[in-house]
Amino acid sequence: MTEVTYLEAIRQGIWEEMERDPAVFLIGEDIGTLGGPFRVTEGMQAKFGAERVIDTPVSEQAIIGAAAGAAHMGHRPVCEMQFIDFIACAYDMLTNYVATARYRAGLRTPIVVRGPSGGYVRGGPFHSQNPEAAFLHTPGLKIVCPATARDAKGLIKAAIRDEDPVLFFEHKYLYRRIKEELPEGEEVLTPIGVARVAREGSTLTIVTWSAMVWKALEAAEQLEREDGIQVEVLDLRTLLPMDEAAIIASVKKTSRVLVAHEDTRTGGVAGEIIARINEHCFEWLDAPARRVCAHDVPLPYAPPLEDFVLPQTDDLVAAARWL
Amino acid sequence: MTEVTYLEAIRQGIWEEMERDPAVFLIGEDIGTLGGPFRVTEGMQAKFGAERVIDTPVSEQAIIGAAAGAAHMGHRPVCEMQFIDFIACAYDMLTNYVATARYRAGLRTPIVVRGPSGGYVRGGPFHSQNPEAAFLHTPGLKIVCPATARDAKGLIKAAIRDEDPVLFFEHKYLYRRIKEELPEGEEVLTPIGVARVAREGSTLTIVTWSAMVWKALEAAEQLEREDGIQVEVLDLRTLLPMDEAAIIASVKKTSRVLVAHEDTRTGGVAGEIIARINEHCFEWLDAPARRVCAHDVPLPYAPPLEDFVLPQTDDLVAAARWL
Amino acid sequence: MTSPDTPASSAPLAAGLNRWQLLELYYWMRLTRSLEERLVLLHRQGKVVGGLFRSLGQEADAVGSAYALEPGDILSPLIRNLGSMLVKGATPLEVLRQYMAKAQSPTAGRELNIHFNDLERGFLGQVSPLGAMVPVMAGIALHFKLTKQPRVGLVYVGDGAMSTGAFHEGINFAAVQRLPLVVVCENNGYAYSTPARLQTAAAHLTDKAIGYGIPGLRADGNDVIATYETTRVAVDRARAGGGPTLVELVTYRRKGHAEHDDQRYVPAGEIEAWGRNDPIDRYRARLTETGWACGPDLTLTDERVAAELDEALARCIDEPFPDSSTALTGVYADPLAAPAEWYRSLTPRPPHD
Amino acid sequence: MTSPDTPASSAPLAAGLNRWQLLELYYWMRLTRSLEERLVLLHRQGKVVGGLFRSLGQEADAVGSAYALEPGDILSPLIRNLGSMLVKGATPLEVLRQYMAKAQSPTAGRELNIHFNDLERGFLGQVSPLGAMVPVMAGIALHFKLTKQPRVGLVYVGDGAMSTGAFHEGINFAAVQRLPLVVVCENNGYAYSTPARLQTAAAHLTDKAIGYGIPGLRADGNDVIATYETTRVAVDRARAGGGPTLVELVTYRRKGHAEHDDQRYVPAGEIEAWGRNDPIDRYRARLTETGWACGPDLTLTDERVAAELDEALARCIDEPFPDSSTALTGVYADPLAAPAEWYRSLTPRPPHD
Ligand SMILES: Cc1ncc(C[n+]2csc(CCOP(=O)(O)OP(=O)(O)O)c2C)c(N)n1
Ligand SMILES: Cc1ncc(C[n+]2csc(CCOP(=O)(O)OP(=O)(O)O)c2C)c(N)n1
Ligand SMILES: [Mg+2]
Ligand SMILES: [Mg+2]
Repeated sequence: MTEVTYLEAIRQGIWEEMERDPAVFLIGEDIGTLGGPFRVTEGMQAKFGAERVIDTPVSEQAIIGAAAGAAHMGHRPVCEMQFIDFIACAYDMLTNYVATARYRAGLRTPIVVRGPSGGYVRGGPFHSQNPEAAFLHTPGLKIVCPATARDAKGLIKAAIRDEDPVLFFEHKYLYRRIKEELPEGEEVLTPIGVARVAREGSTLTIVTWSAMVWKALEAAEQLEREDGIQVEVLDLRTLLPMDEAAIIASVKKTSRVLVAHEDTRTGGVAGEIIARINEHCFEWLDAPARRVCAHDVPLPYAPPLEDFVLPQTDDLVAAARWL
Repeated sequence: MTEVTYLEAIRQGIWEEMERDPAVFLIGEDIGTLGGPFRVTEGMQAKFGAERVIDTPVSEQAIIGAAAGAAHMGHRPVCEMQFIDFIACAYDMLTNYVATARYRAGLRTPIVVRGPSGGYVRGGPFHSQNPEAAFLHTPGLKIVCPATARDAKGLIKAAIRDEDPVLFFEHKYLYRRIKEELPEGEEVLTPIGVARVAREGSTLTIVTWSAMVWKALEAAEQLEREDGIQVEVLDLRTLLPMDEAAIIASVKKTSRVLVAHEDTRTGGVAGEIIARINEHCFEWLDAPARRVCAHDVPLPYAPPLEDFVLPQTDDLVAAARWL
Repeated sequence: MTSPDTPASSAPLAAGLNRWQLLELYYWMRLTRSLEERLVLLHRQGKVVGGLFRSLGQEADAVGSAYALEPGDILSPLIRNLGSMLVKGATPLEVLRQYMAKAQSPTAGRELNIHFNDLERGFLGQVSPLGAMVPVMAGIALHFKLTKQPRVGLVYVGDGAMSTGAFHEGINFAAVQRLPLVVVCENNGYAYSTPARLQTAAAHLTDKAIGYGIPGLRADGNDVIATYETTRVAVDRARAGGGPTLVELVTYRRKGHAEHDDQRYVPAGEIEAWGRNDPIDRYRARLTETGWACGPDLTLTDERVAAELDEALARCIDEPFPDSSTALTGVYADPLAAPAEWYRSLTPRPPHD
Repeated sequence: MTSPDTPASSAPLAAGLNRWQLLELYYWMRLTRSLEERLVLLHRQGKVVGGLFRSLGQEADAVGSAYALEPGDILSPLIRNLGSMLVKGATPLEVLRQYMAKAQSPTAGRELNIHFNDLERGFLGQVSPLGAMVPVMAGIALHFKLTKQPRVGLVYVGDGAMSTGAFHEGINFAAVQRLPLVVVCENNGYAYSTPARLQTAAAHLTDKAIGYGIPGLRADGNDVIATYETTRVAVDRARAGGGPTLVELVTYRRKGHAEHDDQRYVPAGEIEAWGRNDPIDRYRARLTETGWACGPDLTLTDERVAAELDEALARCIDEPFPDSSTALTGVYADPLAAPAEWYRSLTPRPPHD
């Protein structure tokens, strides 16, 4: 066992898959000699060569389109978006080409599109986004958002092995802030589509994912300390496909639920989750499920503004107490 | 009063605004001599000249980006996407540039992006889409989806006069299928952000918009005939901003609600609506609000497949009876 | 084609092609046009479910360019490249089924017209968003390069598609990586109603090659031999590791963008003028004048095409649409099918009181 | 600048610029560099909230190109165009406030570094997605054309940004419409860590102009006079209705992409070599050698720059961040503010039993 950061865990996962399967290659901007702005692919070009770690022009459509073409032929490309915000530039390629390829044409497109997402880092409006909601309504894609180092490793490996295109949203706030002991020898693999109970509880469920899981855990501890209530924290880990069963099970157990995410509220993923809760366990609810999300504005740069716009631990505490 | 089609109503609305305000110009592919594939801009280049009806290269990013730049300087451009499906090519420009311009930089960007959307026309996966859900979580944009000829005219005029960017999704199935008497002299203007009760009812509410409004009305009549129940049909008309008050009022009245839309279910707009219903009138609900949406697949071409994937009037009837 | 490749006929006569191959070029062009003519009839009869797109007058550029590829090479067509698809082994039966959305169509009724693929035979059907196939085909060429296979990718773009960001990003990436990709631009004068001069200010579309640091070649797209020869140069260069080439084939779209388009935007006389430059008429004349083929060969070929189309049509005309039960499968490898929506499996309750 | 424009000093000495203007060019370059040096210190002190981006060695291309514009013209910068912004009237005070996210910053703390704009003064701050400003500036040039104003738009792109689809669509549209737009490419050798040869296979970035059917011009970006003169040709052409020009300014990014970048990817000696080609050193030497300016002029200018920066910094260093209550306003003209989320206005209930 050694302690690895969330970032190192992703790096290890990619490295292991590169070693295991020659069909895997990496493609993106500045991932070679630089190793990417956050060093997720550090040392990989030196180890695996420039043919398997391809530095591209500033061309997100080309990165993802070329990955798709190579994937049709048997490769398993892993694409890096330098910041996930720029995935917007390849929105057509992802939603119209990649996502539909299997259904309309029986084409295999096992690609991973990964990159740093998320706020709380003073990144301003274009280096802080959480694009889950932009792709949730795209059948054919899978969406993964790990919260822990173990899941970051286990899910990147599962994503690379998956037969279908997977969007892998890393949270840059977690990159170096969280550490975890990971087994040396044995292989870490986390199944896509399966949620994780991050904390057992009986009074209330917080359904969330990615960096918000840690805020939910903080809130849960505070609520136990101060109010003596047991909050269950459900870490979805995968948003598409969504682990409906895990959500239903937890809600039936606690009868009270908050859905929390970092993206803006209107049109965010929480709406989908609440609709499903409503469809499947309406009768079990003691109170309406409520959302704790960012305010409906672009994410501003100045600390007091970013802190105000994004949901904080205190907000989860207040919302839980009110519920 | 003369009878005009939904398509002619849009055309009249644009024409009147072009005459009223020299700041308005049209920009898009094949909107000039051709008048667009559906002839929405028929005759406009002849009347207003090639400088105000600009045929562009096949470049959605350029169309919307250039419109935004001109809008900053005082113009009110109306952009046509030849089929709304291709708005995906300008996703970055719309969500990262246009939508954020006022908030981050105080820039006026009064543009309209319009085009034919929707299925039921054997268009296959790339000529049938309903992209509402792709933009609902983008603060700074407005989204309009008219269902009637009157609203098509009233809303396109309101959209052109709006101070902020408006996505105007026309439904191609309705273009020539519906007609309505519109007053000659007086001006037709429909406020953005205000829903419309398309049919009064007391037993159940169907919340919907665009072409689905007509299926809801058919279902309502059948349910009255066969089951003697009074279904209220709420036509949202605008999705962003959403007329929450109108939804709440109707749900409090009927205590039963179906949310119906043509787009796929997962991640669709219905989730947001149900979350709001849940937040604001949970106690008034006699049964969980349910969704009637398309199946979670790309839209196929063959009639039996398209008909199966999309929600139909019978589905609304069955869902209403069950609820 | 079944005609025996006898020594006599195998001596190269032009562009390194023998009698048999020269006649085959005619066969593919004729097959393309006749198939489209059948589709027009079917369209009038309401048997074509969606739109119908013609390549009348462009058969030579489609056929000649695709003919420059070898087995194992892969192309991606545009809407006017029915001929290219046929050369690469797509069958009239498949095309008829696609247009009529038959259950037996290659996409089982899910996609339209020539939007279908078989990477074994060597074609990857396009999606509608223009330009998107350029990055994708760059990826297929990247696969050839990474696996060190002497195979080539070829992607078609129109004068319109070249204005898209996807085209730019894809061809630029291919150029930087020196990928075995040939980008064939069919300059047919129009993008829907938009004339090429409103699409670019460049004097020639091949000028764009300079901006990407790759060679550009231009040929008369209505001359099937010239089209073949020119594309062949680009294909050979790509296969030899010389990287991408932009090939411009100058032709003309004599029909509307789709069947319903009345071409109101076309200057009077233009279509007729190009009609006098018909690629099939030109090639027929050339075949007989040069003696590469004789009248009977051509008549025989025409009859054979007609017979093949009769047979294909007879086989599929009465086939059913796909069954609705197939609509939900294959979005993902796992799960195998999307769930049917709840409202489809309801036992109606008694009317509300 | 305040120095009186006396007849003596107003006679053109070079590139049609008089003594006063030639000295002003020096002033802008010096101001740019010194301002960045202040920002480096502030960054080390943790006063710069986000990242810090340098234009060390590129001051001449930024200043000289912007200096070619007239009042009423509008430019859109890239991250290395602090100098261009200053020339167009953005103040050091505004820039300092932006970096430090002060309440008084032009964007009230909402946006970073030089992402701010004033269309009156003539600059439109960029967004992060590269290339996006090219279509937008084409739109501003379109406005000039439609309103028949003799005004010009200028947009900066890097060697990297030119690979984006947005760049392609924007410059192509501008070329077809012959819009008064100048596209200035700062070829500084790198896009983050990516050398220009991995960005394009073209021999020169100006080759891309050919593909768009517009003129291309290249100049030594470290020679402020050459940069000014070359850009001026493009600006005059645009103003005269001659349409867009692509101007390549050859320079070098001597610092990392951002402060944290250790430039591990740069070949040894390269940075030093370019250090010996410093645009400010070069211009200082030239000014004195030619006698356009004398030592005291330069010392005076340096002192003035230092004084202005001292004053600007003193003014804003202790200013507060914006108040959180301002976070929700101005997403739309109507409503004026987004609602505060429900969880911010709760009276806590008693703990659950
Ligand atoms: C990104 C995108 N925008 C718009 C369209 C609508 N559209 C379909 S075909 C066409 C014109 C294509 O012209 P060209 O590329 O020259 O091909 P041609 O039809 O002439 O063979 C357009 C604009 C599209 N398919 N994709
Ligand atoms: C569409 C997009 N993709 C990726 C990035 C990340 N990124 C920021 S700056 C940069 C390099 C820019 O290089 P260049 O255009 O040459 O400008 P320079 O920094 O050299 O002035 C990259 C890749 C971005 N901002 N936008
Ligand atoms: Mg064309
Ligand atoms: Mg650069």
